[in-house]
Amino acid sequence: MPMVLLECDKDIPERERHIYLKVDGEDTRDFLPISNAPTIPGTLSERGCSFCGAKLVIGGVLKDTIQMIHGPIGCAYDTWHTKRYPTDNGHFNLKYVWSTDMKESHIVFGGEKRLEKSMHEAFDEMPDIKRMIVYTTCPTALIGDDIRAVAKRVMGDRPDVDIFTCECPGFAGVSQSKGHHVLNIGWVNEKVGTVEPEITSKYTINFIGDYNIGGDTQLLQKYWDKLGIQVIAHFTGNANYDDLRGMHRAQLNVVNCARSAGYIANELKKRYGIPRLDIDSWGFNYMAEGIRKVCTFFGIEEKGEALIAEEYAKWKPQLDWYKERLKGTKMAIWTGGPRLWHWTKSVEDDLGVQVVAMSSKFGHQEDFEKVIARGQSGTYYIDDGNELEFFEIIGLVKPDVIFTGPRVGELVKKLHIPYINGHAYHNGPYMGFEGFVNLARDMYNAVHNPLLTLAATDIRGTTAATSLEAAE
Amino acid sequence: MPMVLLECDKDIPERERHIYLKVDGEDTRDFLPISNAPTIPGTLSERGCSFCGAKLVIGGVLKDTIQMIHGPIGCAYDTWHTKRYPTDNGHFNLKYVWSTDMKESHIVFGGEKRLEKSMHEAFDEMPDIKRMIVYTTCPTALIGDDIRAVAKRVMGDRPDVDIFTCECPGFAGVSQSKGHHVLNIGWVNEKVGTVEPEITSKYTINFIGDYNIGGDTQLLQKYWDKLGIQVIAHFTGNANYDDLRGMHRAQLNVVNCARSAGYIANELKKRYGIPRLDIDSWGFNYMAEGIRKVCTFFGIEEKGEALIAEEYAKWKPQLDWYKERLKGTKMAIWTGGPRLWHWTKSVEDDLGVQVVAMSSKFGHQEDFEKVIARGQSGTYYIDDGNELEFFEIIGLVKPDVIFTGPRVGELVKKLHIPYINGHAYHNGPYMGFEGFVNLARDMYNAVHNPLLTLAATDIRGTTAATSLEAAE
Amino acid sequence: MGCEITTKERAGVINPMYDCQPAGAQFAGIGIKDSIPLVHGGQGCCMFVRLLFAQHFKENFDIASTSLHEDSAVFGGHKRIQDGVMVLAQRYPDLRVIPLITTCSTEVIGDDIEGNIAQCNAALKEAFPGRKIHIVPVHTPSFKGSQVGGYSECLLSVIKTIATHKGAPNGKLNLFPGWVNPGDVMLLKRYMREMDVDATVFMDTEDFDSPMMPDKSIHTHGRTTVEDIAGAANAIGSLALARYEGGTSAQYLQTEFEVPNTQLNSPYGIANTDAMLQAVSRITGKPIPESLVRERGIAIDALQDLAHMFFAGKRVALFGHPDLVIGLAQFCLEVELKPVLLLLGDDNSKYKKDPRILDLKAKADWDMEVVCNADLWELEKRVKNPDYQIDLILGHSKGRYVAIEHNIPMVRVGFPTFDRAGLYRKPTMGYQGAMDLGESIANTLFAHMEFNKDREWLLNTW
Amino acid sequence: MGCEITTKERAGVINPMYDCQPAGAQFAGIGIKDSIPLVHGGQGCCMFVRLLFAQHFKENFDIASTSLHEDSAVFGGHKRIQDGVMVLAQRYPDLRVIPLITTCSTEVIGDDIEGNIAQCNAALKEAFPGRKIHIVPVHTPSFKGSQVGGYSECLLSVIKTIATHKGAPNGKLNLFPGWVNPGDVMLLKRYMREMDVDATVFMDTEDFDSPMMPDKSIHTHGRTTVEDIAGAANAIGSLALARYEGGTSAQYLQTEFEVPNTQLNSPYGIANTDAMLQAVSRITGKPIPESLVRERGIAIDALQDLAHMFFAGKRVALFGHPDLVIGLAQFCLEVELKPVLLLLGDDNSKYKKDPRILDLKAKADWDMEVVCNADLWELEKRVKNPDYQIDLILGHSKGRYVAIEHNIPMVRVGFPTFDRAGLYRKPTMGYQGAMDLGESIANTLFAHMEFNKDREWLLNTW
Repeated sequence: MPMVLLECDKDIPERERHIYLKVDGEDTRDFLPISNAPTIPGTLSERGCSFCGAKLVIGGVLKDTIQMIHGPIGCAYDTWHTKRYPTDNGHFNLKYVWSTDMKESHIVFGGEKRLEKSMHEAFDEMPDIKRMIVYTTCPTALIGDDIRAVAKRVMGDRPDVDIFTCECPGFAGVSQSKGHHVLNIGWVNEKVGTVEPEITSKYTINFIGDYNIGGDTQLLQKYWDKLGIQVIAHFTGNANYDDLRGMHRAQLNVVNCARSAGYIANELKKRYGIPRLDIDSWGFNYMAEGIRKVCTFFGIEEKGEALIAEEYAKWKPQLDWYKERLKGTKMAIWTGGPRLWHWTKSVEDDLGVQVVAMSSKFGHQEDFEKVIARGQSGTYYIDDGNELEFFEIIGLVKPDVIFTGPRVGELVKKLHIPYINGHAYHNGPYMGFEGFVNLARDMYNAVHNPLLTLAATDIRGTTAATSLEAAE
Repeated sequence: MPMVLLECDKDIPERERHIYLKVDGEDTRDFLPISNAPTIPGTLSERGCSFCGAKLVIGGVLKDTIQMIHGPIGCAYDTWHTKRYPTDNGHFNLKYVWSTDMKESHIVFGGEKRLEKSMHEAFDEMPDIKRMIVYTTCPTALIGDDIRAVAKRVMGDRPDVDIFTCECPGFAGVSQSKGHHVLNIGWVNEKVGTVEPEITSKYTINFIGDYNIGGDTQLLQKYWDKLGIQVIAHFTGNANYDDLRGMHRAQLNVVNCARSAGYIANELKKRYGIPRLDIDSWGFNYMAEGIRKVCTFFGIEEKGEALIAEEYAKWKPQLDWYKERLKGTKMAIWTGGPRLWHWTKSVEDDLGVQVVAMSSKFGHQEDFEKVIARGQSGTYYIDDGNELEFFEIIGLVKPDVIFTGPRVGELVKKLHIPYINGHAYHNGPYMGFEGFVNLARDMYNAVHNPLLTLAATDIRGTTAATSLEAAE
Repeated sequence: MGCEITTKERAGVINPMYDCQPAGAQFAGIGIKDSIPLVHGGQGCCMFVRLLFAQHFKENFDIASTSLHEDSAVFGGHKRIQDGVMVLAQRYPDLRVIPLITTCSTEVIGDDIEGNIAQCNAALKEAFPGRKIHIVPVHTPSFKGSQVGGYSECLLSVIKTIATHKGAPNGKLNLFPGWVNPGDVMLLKRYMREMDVDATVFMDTEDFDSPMMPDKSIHTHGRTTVEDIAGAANAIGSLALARYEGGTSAQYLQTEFEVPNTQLNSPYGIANTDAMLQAVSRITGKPIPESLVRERGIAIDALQDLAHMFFAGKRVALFGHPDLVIGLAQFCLEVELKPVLLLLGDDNSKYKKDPRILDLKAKADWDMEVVCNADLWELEKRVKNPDYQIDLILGHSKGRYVAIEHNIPMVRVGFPTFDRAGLYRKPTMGYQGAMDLGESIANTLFAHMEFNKDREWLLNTW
Repeated sequence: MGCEITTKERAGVINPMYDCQPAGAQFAGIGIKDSIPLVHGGQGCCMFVRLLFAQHFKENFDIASTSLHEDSAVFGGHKRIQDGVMVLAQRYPDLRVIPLITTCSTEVIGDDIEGNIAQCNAALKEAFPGRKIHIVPVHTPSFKGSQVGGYSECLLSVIKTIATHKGAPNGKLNLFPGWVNPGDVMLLKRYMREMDVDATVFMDTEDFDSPMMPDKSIHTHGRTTVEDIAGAANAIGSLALARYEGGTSAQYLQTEFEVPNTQLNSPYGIANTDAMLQAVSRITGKPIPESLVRERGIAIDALQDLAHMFFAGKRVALFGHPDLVIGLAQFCLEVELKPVLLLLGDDNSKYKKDPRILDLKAKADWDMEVVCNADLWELEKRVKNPDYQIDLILGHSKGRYVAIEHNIPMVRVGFPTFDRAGLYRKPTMGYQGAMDLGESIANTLFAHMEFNKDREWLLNTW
């Protein structure tokens, strides 16, 4: 029975179609969990909304851009201080959030004037900032405020500013994934091609689907610099708004997160003929393979090999130190979607770690295709897992460590299972060679933790392991 | 009965000779408390030892000098982190203390070798420092270690260093006052005249008896700079060791603390003919008078008046603001000795504050002469007051604030009386015009303190003043 | 000199101080034992609030969503409410309370909450005979008020729904502390124990600080039971310790069930705590015990070491929940700190008439400004302005960068305080809270002196 | 990799870690109720120690001096002892104990302490018939050991002098916590209460944190009474919680009165606290209550949030009292901190053979160094040395400038901690102490990240 109906799901049997236990010899021709489907109300799913998929994941990463959220205060408040994407300009993107603070009268009479005033105020208060993204939210979408028209008026009044609008209220789609899509397509429709980038190298790429989590972008930038490759746009880690307007000039789109940003790569290919090259940036084998592919594209293979050799010499011994101590560790991955397939094989190959359960919040069919192909037999593959399912799965597979978010981390802590922040990392970056050593180190520190042993000890027992009375 | 036998002293009636209650029409021809006499054992006096009078009060202020304490570890440990005399070189003097860490074998076999080794080590460890003072302590004095001979040997081995020795064990004399004396005379005997200072002004002074408490020296230095007067040596606030070797070249010795440093002024007058001018540096009237005297000496009266006018314009309004709010405040002063007479009239004249009780730890007869002359009738003048006497005096005079040390401050706090640090200040400097405003501010903050009212409230009483239930 | 009460002039908000109403309602809802709030709206409306609570408490809280999608926006969310309630009831057999919390979207759509609840009740009765689940309607459109009012609204609705009739007097005291930390709840419970008073705290969040246990049991939930809530109507009195967070519930119990209500200043600082204990003593007839007199004395003793030496004249900016900000401003005056800027973060028009603010205004012989409907950009602008000379910031972690960027000492207090460990466990109320807060302020100032090498030598001896 | 145990090579000391023996004796002496230590030596030997205690506790303690002057150095200090005792007896009618504490000078002079005490006892008997004052001879030449041994010596002599005979068993447990803060004493007493165990703490310093009371009464004194001390001989057992601070007293009670002694690791960290509670349970037959299991779980829960995210691999230098340093090093291992430098500050040769140090040495798969007879210059040199990469310092305030100058986060712990407010009130022992200390470490690291703008954004969410 490779599709699994868990005990906790007996009253919602449709969940059986979302949970797959891989068996030797099976593949996705046989079974593929349903995904990107509506959540069952009341299930305590882990999903967020599509507004956050646009603002929090992609747009809000930009380091020079006001994020004007047209809606009640909560949509702004809640998408602030929840991410770890630093920038090289002092983290402007992390420090501020902007809201039109919609009140009842604006719901009744319309909020466009409020929006227009708030946009002008924001530019007035922060005169160095000339770029803005405006987002709709549930109520402003419901009442039909025309944010594009407002943006046009403000740009008319302020010739030095540029504004992008993103109409993606929280109730759109079934998860944050919808927000990724809306922002991708909107951007390529409206902004790509409106700025001509300065070309400084004969090798140019866009690096797509990397948000500088924990400094990922900045770490990989060192590689591009060494290879002499110009990154015209990072989509969107540590990036300026105008960088992304020049994406049409890259010779190659290198895609890391295909789920959140594959759309724009596809459009850039369709419209500008820029080839799309998907790589994995986590893990030694994958990173080396990715570098090789990019270098092959440009015909600079020897540079790539030199870089890989240098990095291996520097970091491989450390990786191996951890591998020696981590092999056989059982890991679960409960994140958004793509990291399931990015990580499952890299931790296996590079660290000897077995991934025993994976749950995706917003992965699509193609994500499950990839992860089931790369993943092991005996592993659970779950779409939109909920809390009771997590408990049951933990009982079934007994993971040693779970890569997930901090809240779920706090939950599984009670079960004596350490977590690693699978979204924002514990102490990143995790991409690249150095980054994967960081990941290994964090995993080692999580698993080799005396507190877990202490937590499991009942001091009222007679054979308590912690009775460390000193010898005289 | 102007000499007072307190109730708590009925078993030690000799204390009557130390406590004087001034009555209208009396003066020191009639009554003068006994002072500078041995303490009665077991009385819980406030006195320290003569070693600390030398090291902690005077020598340890120098900002470029190793203070090598030849004795058990406690003498070093205890004279470290107890003072507030910053320097303009990052407070070297506050950060370090040095000890020979005498052990029993050195008591038995002599500690000179240990001392010599420790001195070399100290110079080796801190190669930028070339000056040192060596102090004896009780046990090394008792066993007769010859620290002068050791210092001579070390200077022989290290031509670039200069070392001063101070033989003043803790048991010498009756209080820290003995230590002041020993260091003063030793210094003038051995070190004054061994360096020729660079003369940069036609007006030169030594400023004697000021230890840069809370920045006093640095504040007054602004005045000297404005007057064009070169201070050859500050004895010893913010001073270098070698500054003090050139004291013989000043035209005038301006003395603030006559008790701790009058000795060296007298010797400089006797040996080098430098006139001694005593001033008070605390209080507007006194400071102005002091500046006038110094300027008169040099014939630069108009400069002095300009300075005074400028400072008055800047600070007098603030002083008056506090005076308005402090007048009638009853103050006690329990400090070393000289501050009794420095402060009693200045707080009266400048702030309208009444000093109702004063106790001196180590004042001599001349200190009591001065303070009784300047002080009020109805005020207690106490030599070497002890804890039970303090309680009784507080009951008699009910001070609103006590200027004393932090430990006694903690004690009187229980009686709902705030203290101001009379040794190290609360938030100094207190000298000069600005400084006296600081003193007034600190006194105001101490006295106008809602916590004192709250402390006095018994919440179990039915008429509690703090019942602040909000009106609906 | 004097106090000016103003309102932010900008329409928009840069860096809000409060979250929206549904967030506050969710916080009240998780304070009940065997309760899972069901948020009727987009998934983000509960997911990010759950994250926020996790950031602050380092704990997971169970909150469900009706997972509103486009179809509901068009056709209404009735089915999603009813499915959500039934799925929760089926999968959580111990569940007794479901606060059904609306959001901006579902209020705009206009879903009939009360009608849906009636249908749910009927369906539940059929599916689970003999089991009672209280579905509490909580109307909290995000475009009104803020988390502050949302908390109060949910609390009131819970009481209205569950405390439905007057029974035999139970001799208990109802305590409404407002939106406070487990540390404050524990302190209040301890004070009541020491006074030998049987009190119920609404909501009892003690277990929001919960253990890792050898048996892996999970204890992270509210302690206030359905019986506690039902019993609120039978209490000997209510103490409303926060004017804007639960005060309406205490008032409701008085109006509906004649449970006498006493509205007090929030017990921040010594005098406010005195007043609270004296009120408890008056209502219950129990004396204030020696142990609390001693604790009070220790707090005053500790604060006295700090007040005139380190605090006097220091200019303080405060932001956060209104009862907290006002209460801490009162505390500041007790220890000679000078509150020069109070920021209140929503458009509640009552703040300007708050008797405590009017009292501060009457006392102010220094420059003080109260900014209503403020955001943290109002704080940042003033911190940058040399006229303000802010020496200290008291507020929650959402304002952290103002302090970091401008090198101003900041003590984290209120909600959320996610960038410091363990604060949720520490009391801020009561004598102990005043003392702990005073010492935190001092230690923060001390560390600041040291980092900046600004008279750090003062601390060599004090 | 591995642990090296070395000794400071210099003869002299730059910035000592400990005070001399008489200081430690005075600390033990003030822990007794109705006791005023009389220090036989120069006035500075008690005046500066009183100041030191005031700096740490922000309280005054009564300690008297024989005020030794030159004449005594020549002729002996007999008269000053006898005068001092008599003056104290006359002026302090409640006085019951006078620890008579020698110093370097009076040990060099060779005053006959025991002979003088005999004479004093005779004189007191005549002057105050019916009143008993215990004069305790405490030999603490400053040129031997340090405050650590002085504390132990005074405690032992107090017990020897007052606990002179075995009486009826009193069912109590003797607890010897060592030189700890009132916060630790309060924690230990609470634990014993929760275990329903009647214990006596030697010395009970709870009131070293004392109040300002409306009636102006002064409560700053030890709580351990003469009866408590006399009763130590009749206890069911002793727990020595510090090897170097009071362990000899517990041993003496076993040898002399057959009170079974259990020497434990000092209860810093989780496992050491477990062992303590289990020992108490074993000796008394009382079970460990649920409340302590829960407290333990909360502590582990809180520390788990910090350990592998923020602490793992951080290189820690520790200095202070030996039992504290060793205990905290053990705690460090529990939370993934890496103790790389342990500084012990006197020439006690037993440290090198301490089973806990040998255990650390056996476990160390990283570079660790234990420096005996160390001063704080040894710390400063290593902090300056890039090879050491010290990330965190744990120690008392005498080392503050090493941290300040070199921009190393430092958590104040031990004695004295005069540059932070209120630490004497906080426990460091037990589950709560471990948690509080862990959170203090975290918050200190966090503030450091912010001041240095070093990944301060990590704390936006964790």
